Amino acid sequence: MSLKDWFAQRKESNQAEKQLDADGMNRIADEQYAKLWHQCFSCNTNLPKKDLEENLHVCPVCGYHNRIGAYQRIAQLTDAFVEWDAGMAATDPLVFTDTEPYVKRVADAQRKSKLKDAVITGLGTINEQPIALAVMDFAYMGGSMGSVVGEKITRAIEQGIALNVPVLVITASGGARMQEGMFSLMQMVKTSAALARLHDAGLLYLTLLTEPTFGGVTASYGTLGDIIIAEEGARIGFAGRRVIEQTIHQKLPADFQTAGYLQKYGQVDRVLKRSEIKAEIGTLLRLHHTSSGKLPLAQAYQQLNLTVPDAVLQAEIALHKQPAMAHNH
Amino acid sequence: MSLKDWFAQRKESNQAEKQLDADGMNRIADEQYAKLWHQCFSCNTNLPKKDLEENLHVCPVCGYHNRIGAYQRIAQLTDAFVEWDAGMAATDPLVFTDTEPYVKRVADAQRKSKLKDAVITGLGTINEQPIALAVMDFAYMGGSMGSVVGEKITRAIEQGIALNVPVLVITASGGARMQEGMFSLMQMVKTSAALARLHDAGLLYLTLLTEPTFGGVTASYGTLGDIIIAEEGARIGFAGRRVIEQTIHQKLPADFQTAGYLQKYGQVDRVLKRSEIKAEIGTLLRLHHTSSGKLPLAQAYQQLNLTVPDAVLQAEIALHKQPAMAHNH
Amino acid sequence: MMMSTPSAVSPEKIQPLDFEKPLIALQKQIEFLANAQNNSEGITNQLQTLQQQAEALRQQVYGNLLPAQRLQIARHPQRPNALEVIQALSPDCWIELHGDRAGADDRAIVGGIIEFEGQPIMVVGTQKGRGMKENLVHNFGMANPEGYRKALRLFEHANKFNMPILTLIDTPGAYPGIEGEQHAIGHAIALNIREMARMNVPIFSVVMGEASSGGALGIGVANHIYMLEHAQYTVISPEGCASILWRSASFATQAAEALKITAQDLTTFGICDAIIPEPQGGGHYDTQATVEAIAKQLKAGLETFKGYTAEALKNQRYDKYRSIGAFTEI
Amino acid sequence: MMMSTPSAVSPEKIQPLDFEKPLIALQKQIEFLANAQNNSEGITNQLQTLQQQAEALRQQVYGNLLPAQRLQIARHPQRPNALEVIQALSPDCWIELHGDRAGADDRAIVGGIIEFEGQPIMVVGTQKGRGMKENLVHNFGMANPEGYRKALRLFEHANKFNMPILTLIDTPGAYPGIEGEQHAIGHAIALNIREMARMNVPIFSVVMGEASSGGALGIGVANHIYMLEHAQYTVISPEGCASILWRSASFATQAAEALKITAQDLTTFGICDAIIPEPQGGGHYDTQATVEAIAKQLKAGLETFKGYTAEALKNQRYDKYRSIGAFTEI
Ligand SMILES: [Zn+2]
Ligand SMILES: [Zn+2]
Repeated sequence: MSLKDWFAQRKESNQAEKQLDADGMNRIADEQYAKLWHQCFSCNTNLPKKDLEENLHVCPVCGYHNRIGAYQRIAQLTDAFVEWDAGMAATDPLVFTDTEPYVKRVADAQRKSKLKDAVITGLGTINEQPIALAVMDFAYMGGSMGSVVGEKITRAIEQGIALNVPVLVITASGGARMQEGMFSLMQMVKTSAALARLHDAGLLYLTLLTEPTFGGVTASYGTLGDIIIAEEGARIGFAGRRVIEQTIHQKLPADFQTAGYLQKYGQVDRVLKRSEIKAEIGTLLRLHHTSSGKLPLAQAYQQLNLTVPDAVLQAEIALHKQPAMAHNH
Repeated sequence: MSLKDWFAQRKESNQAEKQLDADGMNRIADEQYAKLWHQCFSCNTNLPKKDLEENLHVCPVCGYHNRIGAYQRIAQLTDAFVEWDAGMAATDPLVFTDTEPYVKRVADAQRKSKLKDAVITGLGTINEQPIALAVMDFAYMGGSMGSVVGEKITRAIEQGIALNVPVLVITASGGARMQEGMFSLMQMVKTSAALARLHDAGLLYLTLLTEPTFGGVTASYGTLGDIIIAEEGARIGFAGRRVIEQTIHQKLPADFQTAGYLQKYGQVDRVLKRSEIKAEIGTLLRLHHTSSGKLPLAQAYQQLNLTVPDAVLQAEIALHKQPAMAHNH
Repeated sequence: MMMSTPSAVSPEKIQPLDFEKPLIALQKQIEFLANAQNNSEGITNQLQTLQQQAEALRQQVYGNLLPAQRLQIARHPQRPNALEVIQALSPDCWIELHGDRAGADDRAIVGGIIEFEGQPIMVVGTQKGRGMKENLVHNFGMANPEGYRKALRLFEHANKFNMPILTLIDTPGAYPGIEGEQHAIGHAIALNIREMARMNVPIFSVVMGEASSGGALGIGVANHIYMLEHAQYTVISPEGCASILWRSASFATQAAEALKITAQDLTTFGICDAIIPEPQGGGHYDTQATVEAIAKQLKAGLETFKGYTAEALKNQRYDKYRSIGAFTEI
Repeated sequence: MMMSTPSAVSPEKIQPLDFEKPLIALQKQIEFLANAQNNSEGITNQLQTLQQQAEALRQQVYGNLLPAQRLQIARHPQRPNALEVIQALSPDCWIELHGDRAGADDRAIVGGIIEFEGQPIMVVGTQKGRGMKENLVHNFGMANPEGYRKALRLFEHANKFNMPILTLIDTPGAYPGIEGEQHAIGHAIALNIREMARMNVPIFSVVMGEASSGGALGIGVANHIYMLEHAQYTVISPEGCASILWRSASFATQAAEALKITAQDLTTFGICDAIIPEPQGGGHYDTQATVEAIAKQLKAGLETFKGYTAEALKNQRYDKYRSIGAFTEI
């Protein structure tokens, strides 16, 4: 079904619902309405939430890509996933207090986001090909990069090397976690140094930049991908728009720092719709597996005294079949 | 003596000579005058040729750097020099004729320039440090790069690798030798491929770009130096000024493609006066020798069944003394 | 071998070259008679005669093409271009990669990963557009330094992931502009030449149309150089050469002859490793046949270097160029 | 150790900071009395008292500098800058290397080869100017992507020729401009971080004044990080932090305190490996003494890593950063 078809189909019921609302339903009905319906930030269309979810949280009318959480992203992208370091959480090395203590901000963020910190890492398979994943979540303190983010991403990269699998990092971050001061800044080095080892190991490193990706993440692991993909509509940059406008005393163009703008300026390989991402990453894994001929994953797992997940075993088998399949083309 | 002093000293005799000339000397006197005196292209000052030569062919009044030949350059730069491949000359692979046959052009160029082709190569020492040298000469067919230039430079680089010494190429060229067609173009690859091996061997590669350096030389060995030096006033570029003006229908700034312009645009490390070049290259050799710790030159010579020139032996001894000297600072 | 029909030019829309016009006129006459639906013996005989004449003329026109005529074919505005060849070589997989990671995505050079015979291959090519609008986007296939830097990034990617490299060359040269000089066009080309010499993977270059000077070399250092039958590879455009040596661009035909730039000449010189046949009249008469011929040659090339170590590939490439040159020694 | 007197600021031309002003006033009074050439016992006693007061005040002013006061010293317009330190470390040998080989020579970052203790060293530093004219040339030490690419070229040169690397950091950060974003400032810094991690030679970074955010890190990945006594290294400028977290830049003093950005704090955290002492009041009171202290520390650093293999250097560097972070695990 094309988006237009979808819209045509939904339009009637949608307007009926609006009519109902205009006629003055009581508060309880309104609340139910808010639970079940979503108004698009971009085109203002009211959509059943269920349909938005089924469309990967992309507005089927205008194509606006709503932000999604790390677990949602992982569910959209992977066939199977085992989380690493799920119990890691921030401490307060500077004993930092601004208008509130950092420890309170952390507690609040954990409660609101239901996350321990701003990144989820683990081993997944995409189209039956294993990959080490790190997925940031903007909902946790604006996806800011502190010690936990740095440590978990570094471990994911190191695991990628140990397991001999590619690494994918999906970014969404306002930048460094100021409340951890220099501990935060140093995560840029820690992660990039691990990526230096991944690079020397000849393993594929992919990054997917999503709305928004700024500051220290852009200036470290975010832009070191062998291939860099930006999700449609994402804004990506080092300095923030406002800081630049204040510095140069000049208005910036509307499309400044958008995915398309970055591609025009040579900084991202691919700008993809959310619906295209899984298939394309699957293809990229296939193209880079065939050429590098690496992946003794089940073996690596056994060496690490871990049980080999079924999904991984299946993936191994599929991968070892692949060169022959390719020749049958 | 400063240039100003020099000028003051010379001014009188110079003007006396001019006076004599204006008074109507006969033709024989004029010829003698032309033999002994040189009028600066840049500032029009008349100078005794001998003084110009003593000043490295740089006008002591305005600083204009006159073009010099390959042997002059070698004499200015090296303490000792052994030429390689002195007997190599062009053939006519395309049997090329434009308004004249290529063979005639070659014969004329050889007669006029007293050179076999547009480059001289060999082993020299600079401040007692051995180096493989290739020095182009604009006087031979505008320093154009044909098979002989490519072959001699490639051999010099290969000799540099074999002898474990740095390589210096001094360029002066209008570009490719059209009369050798694709044989000429392929010299860009041949020389650059040899430089790839030099690079992998970790040996220093220096280039000195002199007036003029254009076309294929700029797009191959000319700009591959680990450190790139441009002689003051040299014009350096890929496309010629006229071609660009015709393409973009726009006048170019006066300093376009000058050494200083190139430095401003990040393309040359150093812009040096001719009088500074020998000392600086000497320093660069010293700085890069100490760090890379290479140079079993006399040994390499013996392995190649060549007699070790005295100058080289002396250089070896001096160099092996150097780290100790450096520590005495 | 998977091969889709590229968006080819339909035969009646092909723009004939000057020297083809007598042949076209004759063919039109034949068509007219054939369509007349007059089966009288006189007409049938006339048709037969004309067809014999046409065949003879075709032999005459295409059998002994002059270098300058081949150059016209090589520059034909409807000649298959890089993106068309890429699309046809790998209809199901084309991951175009963009940008130099430093400020520009020069569209005069396109590149990305295809899947050919079950194997990923990095393809990089100069891109001429189809029509003025596309040509402006791709700057008529004349790259700036940023294009060569993008190309180098893709070569390094291929080298890291052990993918063979295929380059498709059709360019009047690097763009001779003020920004190109400011941004070090000479160095960009030089660095690509040196780094291509250092690659651990097999490199194949196909000269598709015109290949001119350093602008071509910047993506042209290969283990094997293949040339389409009418393609030309030259140190300087015949027009440029004529205006310097003959002092007038009107001597371009003589220059094209003197420079010996055809696939046939360059095969003799050991520079071109194989000639890829074109349909009669040139690749634009049948894009699919042209791409199939390219695919066949590429397959043979991959076969040739199968099992070569990185060292062996580098040495073969070194030796290929090392041996090119003409000189005497006394 | 060779050391020339750099073009230092003469003492009477030093611009005092606000918190130094009571001390300066007292010193002027003492000078006045001392110059009065009145040897009466009263005057002598008064002088003695004043001198005791001055000494006490000096202890009070300099003995417990607040982070915000140290920051003022770190940003003092007369603070020794990179080129002055370079000149003093190696008065006889300074081969400055220019440009990114791709279109620019960003003067916010300077670099080249010096000779120190008989050994060539590659020095790369952010450069603040002395006075407005120089500051415009050097863009107040705020580099663009081209500056980081120049730095990377020099690092790679050092790596190839086995020269230790010294970086001198004093920058308010990378320049937040439109062209910087267009030319991939983020990627330029990221690449430098990754490539510095891969270097086979020892790297020493000296934080000379203020070091802020990614702009500092882009030349700041080292085996040892040294900081001048009053230097500060921070993830964001205190002003920037205050305007985000406190919603007003006027809370910069609180932010400077909270961020824990002094050499002393960062030594505690294991980020700074050694503090280089400064003359009382700051480096600008005695450039030569400051450079001598830097030279001493650099010499010690070179000694530390003498004999390390490339692998050992890379591992030490990896482990240094690998261990930085604060978190709990359940
Ligand atoms: Zn919408
Ligand atoms: Zn003059």
